[in-house]
Amino acid sequence: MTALLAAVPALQPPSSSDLVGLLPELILGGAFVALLMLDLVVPATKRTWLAGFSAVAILATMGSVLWAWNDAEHPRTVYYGSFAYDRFSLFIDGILLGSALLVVLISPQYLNRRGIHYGEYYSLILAATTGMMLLSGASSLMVIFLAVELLSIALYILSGFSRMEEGSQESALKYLLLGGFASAFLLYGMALIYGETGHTQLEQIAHAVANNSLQSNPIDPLLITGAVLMLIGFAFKVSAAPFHWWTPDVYQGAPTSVTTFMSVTTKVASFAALIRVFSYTLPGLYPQWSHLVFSVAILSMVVGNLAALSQNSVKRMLAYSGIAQAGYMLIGLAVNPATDGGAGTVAVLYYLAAYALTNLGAFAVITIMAGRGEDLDRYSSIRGLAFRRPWIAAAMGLLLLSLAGFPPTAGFFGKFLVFSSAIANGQTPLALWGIGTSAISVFYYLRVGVLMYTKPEAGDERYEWSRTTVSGGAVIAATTIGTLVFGVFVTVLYTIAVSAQHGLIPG
Amino acid sequence: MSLVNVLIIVVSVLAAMGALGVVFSSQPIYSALSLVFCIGMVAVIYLILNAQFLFVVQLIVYAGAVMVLFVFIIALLSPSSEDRPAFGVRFIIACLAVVAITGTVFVTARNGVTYSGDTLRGAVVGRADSATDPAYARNAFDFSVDNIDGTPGHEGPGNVQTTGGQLFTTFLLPFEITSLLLLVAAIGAVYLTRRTPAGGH
Amino acid sequence: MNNEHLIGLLCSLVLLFPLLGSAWNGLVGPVAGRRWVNLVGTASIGAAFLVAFTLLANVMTAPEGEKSLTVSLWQWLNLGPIVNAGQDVAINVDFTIDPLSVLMLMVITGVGFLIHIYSVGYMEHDEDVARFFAYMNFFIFSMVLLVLSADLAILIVGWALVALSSYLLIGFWYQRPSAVVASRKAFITQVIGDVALVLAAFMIVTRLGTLSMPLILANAGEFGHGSAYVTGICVLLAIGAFAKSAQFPLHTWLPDAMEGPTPVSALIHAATMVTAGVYLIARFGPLFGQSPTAQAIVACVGMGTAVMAGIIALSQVDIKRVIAYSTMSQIGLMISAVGLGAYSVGMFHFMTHAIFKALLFMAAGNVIHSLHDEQDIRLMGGLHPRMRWTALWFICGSFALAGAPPFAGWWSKEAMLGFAANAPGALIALFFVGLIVNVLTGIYAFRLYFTVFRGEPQTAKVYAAHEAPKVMLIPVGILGCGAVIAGLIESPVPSFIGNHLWQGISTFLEPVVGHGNEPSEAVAWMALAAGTICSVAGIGAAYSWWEKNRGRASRIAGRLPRLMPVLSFHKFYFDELYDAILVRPVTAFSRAMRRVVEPRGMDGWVRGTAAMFDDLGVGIAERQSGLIRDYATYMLAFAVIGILFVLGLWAK
Amino acid sequence: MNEQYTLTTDVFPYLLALSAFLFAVGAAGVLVRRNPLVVFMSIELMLNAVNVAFISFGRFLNSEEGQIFAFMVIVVAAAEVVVGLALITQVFRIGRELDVDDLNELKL
Amino acid sequence: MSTSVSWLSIVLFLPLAGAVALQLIPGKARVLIQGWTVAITLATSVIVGLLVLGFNNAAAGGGPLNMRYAENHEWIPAIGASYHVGMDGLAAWMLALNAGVFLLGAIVVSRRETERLRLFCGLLLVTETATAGVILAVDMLMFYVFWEAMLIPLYFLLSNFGEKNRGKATLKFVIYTVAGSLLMLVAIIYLKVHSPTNTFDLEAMLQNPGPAEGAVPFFGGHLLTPQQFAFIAFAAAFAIKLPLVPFHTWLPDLYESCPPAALMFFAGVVSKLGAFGFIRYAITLFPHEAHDYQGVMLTLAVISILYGALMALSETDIKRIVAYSSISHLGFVALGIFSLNSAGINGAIIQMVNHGIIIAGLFLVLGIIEQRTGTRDRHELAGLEKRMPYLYFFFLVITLAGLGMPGMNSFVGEFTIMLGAFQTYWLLAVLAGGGVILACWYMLRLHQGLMHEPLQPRAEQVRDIGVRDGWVLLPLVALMIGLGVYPHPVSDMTRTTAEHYVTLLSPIPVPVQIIQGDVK
Repeated sequence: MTALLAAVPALQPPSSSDLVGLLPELILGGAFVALLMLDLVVPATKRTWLAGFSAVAILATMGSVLWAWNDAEHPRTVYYGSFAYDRFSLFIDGILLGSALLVVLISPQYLNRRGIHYGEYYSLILAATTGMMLLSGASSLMVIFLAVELLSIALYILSGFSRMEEGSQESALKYLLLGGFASAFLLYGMALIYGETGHTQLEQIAHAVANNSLQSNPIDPLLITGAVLMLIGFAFKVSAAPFHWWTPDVYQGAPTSVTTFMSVTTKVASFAALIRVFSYTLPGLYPQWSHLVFSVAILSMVVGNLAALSQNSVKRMLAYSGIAQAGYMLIGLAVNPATDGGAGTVAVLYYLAAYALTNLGAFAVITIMAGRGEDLDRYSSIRGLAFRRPWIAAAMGLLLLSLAGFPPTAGFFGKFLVFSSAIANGQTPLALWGIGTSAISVFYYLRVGVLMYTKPEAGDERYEWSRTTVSGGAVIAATTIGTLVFGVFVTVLYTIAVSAQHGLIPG
Repeated sequence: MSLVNVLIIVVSVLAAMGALGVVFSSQPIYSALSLVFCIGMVAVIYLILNAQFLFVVQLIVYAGAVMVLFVFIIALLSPSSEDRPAFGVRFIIACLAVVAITGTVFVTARNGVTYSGDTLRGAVVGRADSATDPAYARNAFDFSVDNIDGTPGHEGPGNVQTTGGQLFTTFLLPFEITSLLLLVAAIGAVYLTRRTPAGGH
Repeated sequence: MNNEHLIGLLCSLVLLFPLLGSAWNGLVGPVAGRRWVNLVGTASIGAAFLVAFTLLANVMTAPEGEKSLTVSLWQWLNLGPIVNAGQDVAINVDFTIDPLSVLMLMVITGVGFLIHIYSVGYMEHDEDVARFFAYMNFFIFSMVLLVLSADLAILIVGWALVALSSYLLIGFWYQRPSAVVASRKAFITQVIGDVALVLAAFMIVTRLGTLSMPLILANAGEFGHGSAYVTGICVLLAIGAFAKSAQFPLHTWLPDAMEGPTPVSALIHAATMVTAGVYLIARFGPLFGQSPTAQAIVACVGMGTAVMAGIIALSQVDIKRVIAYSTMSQIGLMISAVGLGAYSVGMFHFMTHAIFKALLFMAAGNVIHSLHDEQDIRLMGGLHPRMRWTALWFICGSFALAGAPPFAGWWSKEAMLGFAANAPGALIALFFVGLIVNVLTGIYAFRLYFTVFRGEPQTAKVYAAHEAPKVMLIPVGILGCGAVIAGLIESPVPSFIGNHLWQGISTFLEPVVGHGNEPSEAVAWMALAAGTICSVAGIGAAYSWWEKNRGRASRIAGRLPRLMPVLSFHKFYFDELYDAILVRPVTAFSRAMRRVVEPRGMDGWVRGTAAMFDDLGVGIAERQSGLIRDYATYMLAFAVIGILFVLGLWAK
Repeated sequence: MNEQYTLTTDVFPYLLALSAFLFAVGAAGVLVRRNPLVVFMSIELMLNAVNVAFISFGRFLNSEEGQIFAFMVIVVAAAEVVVGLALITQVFRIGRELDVDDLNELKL
Repeated sequence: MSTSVSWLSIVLFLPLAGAVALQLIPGKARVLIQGWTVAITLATSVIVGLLVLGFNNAAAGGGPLNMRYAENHEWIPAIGASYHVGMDGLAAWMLALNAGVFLLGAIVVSRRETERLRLFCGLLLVTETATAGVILAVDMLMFYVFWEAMLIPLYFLLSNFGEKNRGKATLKFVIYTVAGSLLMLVAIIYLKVHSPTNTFDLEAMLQNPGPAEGAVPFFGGHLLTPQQFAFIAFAAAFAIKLPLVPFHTWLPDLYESCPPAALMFFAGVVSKLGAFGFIRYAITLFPHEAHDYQGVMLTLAVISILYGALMALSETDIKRIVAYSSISHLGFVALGIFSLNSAGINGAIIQMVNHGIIIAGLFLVLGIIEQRTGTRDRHELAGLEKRMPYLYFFFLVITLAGLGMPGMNSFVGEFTIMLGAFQTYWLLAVLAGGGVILACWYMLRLHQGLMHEPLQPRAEQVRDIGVRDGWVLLPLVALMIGLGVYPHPVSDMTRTTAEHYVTLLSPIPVPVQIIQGDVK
């Protein structure tokens, strides 16, 4: 322990290599600040330019992530172990940036129709993305906490972005109060872990837990309690049952483009942290936390899928579906990291990518179908969509099938890999729960599909769906095609996920 | 039991009472005041635990800025209705949770954690050598402590200096993130409370 | 060209002529016009008859011991090894030419040809004559296939095709609901027989490893004499035969089958198809010989059916139904005969019966035709002066049917009685029952004649009746002559003409079916005498009841216990019984299943599961109250539970 | 006599208990209070509880990280308060009661 | 045919490529669209035909299944999945049926689907690829992918073109099917994980059977061995697809609301894939379990036969009658398969193809009737023979084939199946015979109900079928008769296959070398 402490060059200013390790985050953070400035000069009617700028910034960041991917072949930590410069975080960054890009592309039209097109929107999206990217690489409890808060606060504001709308405000306040509540749990868990191991850097915590150089010997209940509390905090963020309560309400109330963004990115970033903390920092406590992960996974699958059955709003249904999907991802977390050879992590990574693509596409459809001043997400308002927007409906149908896990879509291989890892590591019951609930999930996904293909009755209200813009169409096409491509040419993404798992810090 | 320990326990009890005041006050303003009191008591504990910097931050930022903001908002919105916690299922669950959490943590902390010695190295209030030097014995508020690596900091920087130094080196990244955080919060506050839309449609 | 090839060619031809005729009539006929249809329809059968004649000649001239010849056309199916590894069970399209099949062939094509000619006249006014001849030709094809096939599977094919053509012809007037129902009933009954045959085939093939009939018959002993297994096979075969030959308990379809046009009744439901059961049992004689039990069952069922049908025939009022029940009765006699092992006699009666029963039907058809589809005998009477020729041939047929010497029926029927008198053990009772049948036959045959042709006309229609056209009279006449003289071929007469060519039908069939349990001369004479007396007594009774003292019949009936005429008139309530115990329960069960089991049970568990999940889902979604404090409560509660749960597990 | 001024590990469980108590009472406040402002204060209480834990651990571990973490928590708390209060005023401004039970438009 | 060309891949992906290319044709060019679709399906049929003809001469693969034209490429090497296609005797027939039925489907399509023809044709082609994939796949993951992917075009077809209640019916169908196949997915993964080769390759797995020991942990209990669990999972998936009673309720609803043109290949091919799966996977991979559960499966098969027949007897909707008849007929197929002897399996293979032909013809005829009279209620239809003599003829032949008339194709299959069942247990054949009798009853009830009795007012004005329909029906009818009169060449090929499968499932594992020797 002393040796490790000595290894930290105390009171030395960080070097430039630390900056390189943080390059994507720096670019995006810089863009965030620049956007704030730009907002002041761009005229109110030209705010679409801001979207363009954000897109360019995101693309630039993606470029740097690509560069860093090669650079990070030998992973290391920067800023005294606060931040991991490894392919795992870059993989997650890629998903996050891709999602953010797509969201930025569909936003202008939506915001204009809803009458809330302000420059702050893009700033906050960029800030939240920055926070998530920081979370994906965070390798100290402190950075994890701050990154979580950064993304959360940005999202609280985004949820309430429609200022004069009660639903939006209500959802924001709910998110904020419950989010703060859950943050306290997360934080308390961190405190306990810090107290037991004496460290906040994950590498050192991992070392301490692995070598049993704890304050108490053997493993102490306070350490376990700390891990459990952290798990609860993260479970809240990934919206896993029974800590999912905010999800449906917030997803429904928030502006749809925001829901699109946060439904995907929060989960991706939080899962990155979950994996890093639990599978790689605290594998020694697996016998303890695995029980909780099991229960949470099963509860999420059951609660999410069952509750989704009785919904009548697409946004809410997708919220519950998101809860269920979190449950499936948790299966990948529930396999013993010490013995599975990284299969669970790879499976979750694949699942995350597939989920991001698919869920984003599904929400994007709702986003670009929005009416003037209102979201058209009720089941009744998408009835007969296929007869007026055949391609959109077909894409939505395919995306829903992917969410349900039909081959040859990416969603299938996500589930397949997760179940495989569970079965290969002796967790067949989890896989059985997974398939049981998957079968249920088909119902509500396809019910939406069927609704779109139901001929509207003569007396039905004729909804004013937006016209599909080029960018909106491109987003839907990209997600749909991507869903198919990753469902057939699995090896591409799988190989990347495998190399992302290699050298994960702390490994 | 040393006097310091007794002092801590007394302050703790006061802090706990303040906490209960937050929850049980019928008016938000009383809650806010109870919270200020609680925060103040906690600050005292910080001081005893050699966290002088935090003691100051707690008082200035928390008890000062944040709570004033609360009071200001309470005054602004002037909620009319009285809001006393009702005795119901939630109340019972809350009480059980209080008992369970406090009990669990206390019991496990007492039985489980065995820190290396009865008296911690550097755990003496004041200078490390104050135990042997009666001249410093009463000076419980001499804000200095051992170095972080355990070597006695006879001439070393005080607590505030150490903390500051760490903030700008080892913990630079978190520190920088907080700046981003505050910026975001500021944008949010400005955006949300802006009365007339500055643009848009 | 050696003999085998020639026979193969002839077999193909005898099958192809009707088949091509059928195809031509069905596909081109409607366009080609009535004249062509009539020509092709009859000529194809005529050609088949000629070929059949050639085959007969071939068999007759074949040297002793080579009377039976099997030719193979193509392999139909190879079932692979069933019994022994390496020995494939091949089902070939094989045909057997032997005296038995040739006899059948002659009757089928001969009588068939005459009936086709008759049909030309009978169907003159029908629109769908092309379809009619297509079906008729197809029937001949199927029947020929049945009798020629040398493989049990192919026989089953022919067996079923016969049923199909019967179905098509019964339902020929498809716009009559009764015809539709009757055709379906006939077909379903036939399918029961088919299934029985198929099961019999399975029993045979899993033991013997072959379905080729010559091989089966040659190895009939393999099953063990009197074993339960062989009895099972024989009973299944008999069920098939009963279904086809309208024997109890599968007899109810035959009277209903009279819904078809009269030539159909003559051809199919009198002369040929219904006697296929007799043929089947005769063909499988060696197998039945292994199972006395099965033989006894067959004999008793046949005789029982004969009595039952005779009694029913006494009280029916539809002219065709009376003849139909008489057919049933006569076939019962044949079945009984083959059950007793008297194959040649049974076949002999089959032949004579084909002639005189076709005659009767066609004569009845003439009557119906001239009365414009009137079939109720109570509304006829006094037709004799108006249809002299028809009446003449009808009375010839009636005498043949009743068994008055020296008409055809007399020879065959009294010979069968001789066998019955020689039956072993308790089966001797069959002889006495047979005598009763003789009496009954005489009564109902002449009841019909007297009621229809004698007495006073009952309706105006009768006064307008006129003799049938020549095209309908000539075939009747030919058959009428046959009914008078056909019996002579088994009499001593032919042997005077040319001993080397023909020695009677039993000698002709002997290579195939053997002699059976021939009665001694004394018994035969005794039976002949008794049978003749009974037949004549029956005719006399009919004369006295329906001709001499009209109305006496009903007085006699009134004196009988009430039950007897009622049972007779209602055909022993078999239709009602089957309806009550088979049809209705099945349909009711089916309906109940559809209304209850399917939605509640089969779909019920699906819906129930779905509903359960739905309810659970609603329950969970209702927890989502929208209240922050509720959410926080749940979260806190679950957090505490989670911590205690994990710590509890750890403490263990 | 010096022992009078010596902080011993005996007190450590009590400090943690205080932290846990504050945390739990804060959580209870979220459960039982309806005024969003008070709910918010309860959350602040919970964060304070965490800080107590951090600083006690830091003291007993003789490490700086606890204090720095606590400092970060205070910053975050302040940021959250800013946003939270802004939201509460906005909710109040668009016509809702200051009552979290009134925020139940979004549900099944 | 040269094996250097990847013929099977061409067969597999030609329709898909055709579907993609179809989107380039403008939607108004109806003739072009249909022409293209027919051309693609025709080309596929021709290739398949040639492959089937050249089957005996093609180089044998030599694995346990002795695949011809096999192709094996990497797909996802990291998880042991490969792109492995091949054709054995079973696949040959299924593929031939597949190609033929889709060709007919493409021909009859345009007149019925007047709207959005391009979409319909595209989905039809995609479905063909999916079903062909199921048939050709030798890799189990690939099989599963195609198995499930098949639902996607079907789902779109149903939701776009279905008739009333299509939503409910589609949901029921998809969920039912998915529930079964997901279980199968777990079993597939389980097998792969525990197989010595750690791949999804079917042939590899047959050579190195998986774990016989141990137990599958369930919700707290250990009830089944891994092999038993896997067998049950596979059987569930296939039993639902087939379907066997009591897993059948999706089928009548679905057929009722399925568009007529899609019904042809739906009923013709898709439901046969369950039977295909039973032979190819369920009994081959788990010979012991197949024998253990033989009684259960045979019971279900017999229940399906009788239950389906009884349902068909009292149903009034003509499509539902055929749907229930289909259940009954597929019960025969299941009966044959689980006789577990060569006669039974041979009959099942023959009957699969036969039933595909018959049901396609039946639905074609009923579709024409429904289209021309505008009703499907048996009570509202009668006496159509008078107005539609040609249709009557075709319908008659198809009806007879449907009721197992000797001399028609289905008799060959049913006879062989019943023989197989008889060899297993005589009572099964007797009960199946009961099914035959009921089949006769309900088929005649259907046929006569529509065609006979006095003409109903509704049918007063209907026209007879035209030349075009005649040309579609003629080959079907010719096949029904042809295969009934001269089944020997077909059945010889299927019998070889069946005997091969029987050697695979003999209770004592047969060393692979001996199997190869037998086939050569």
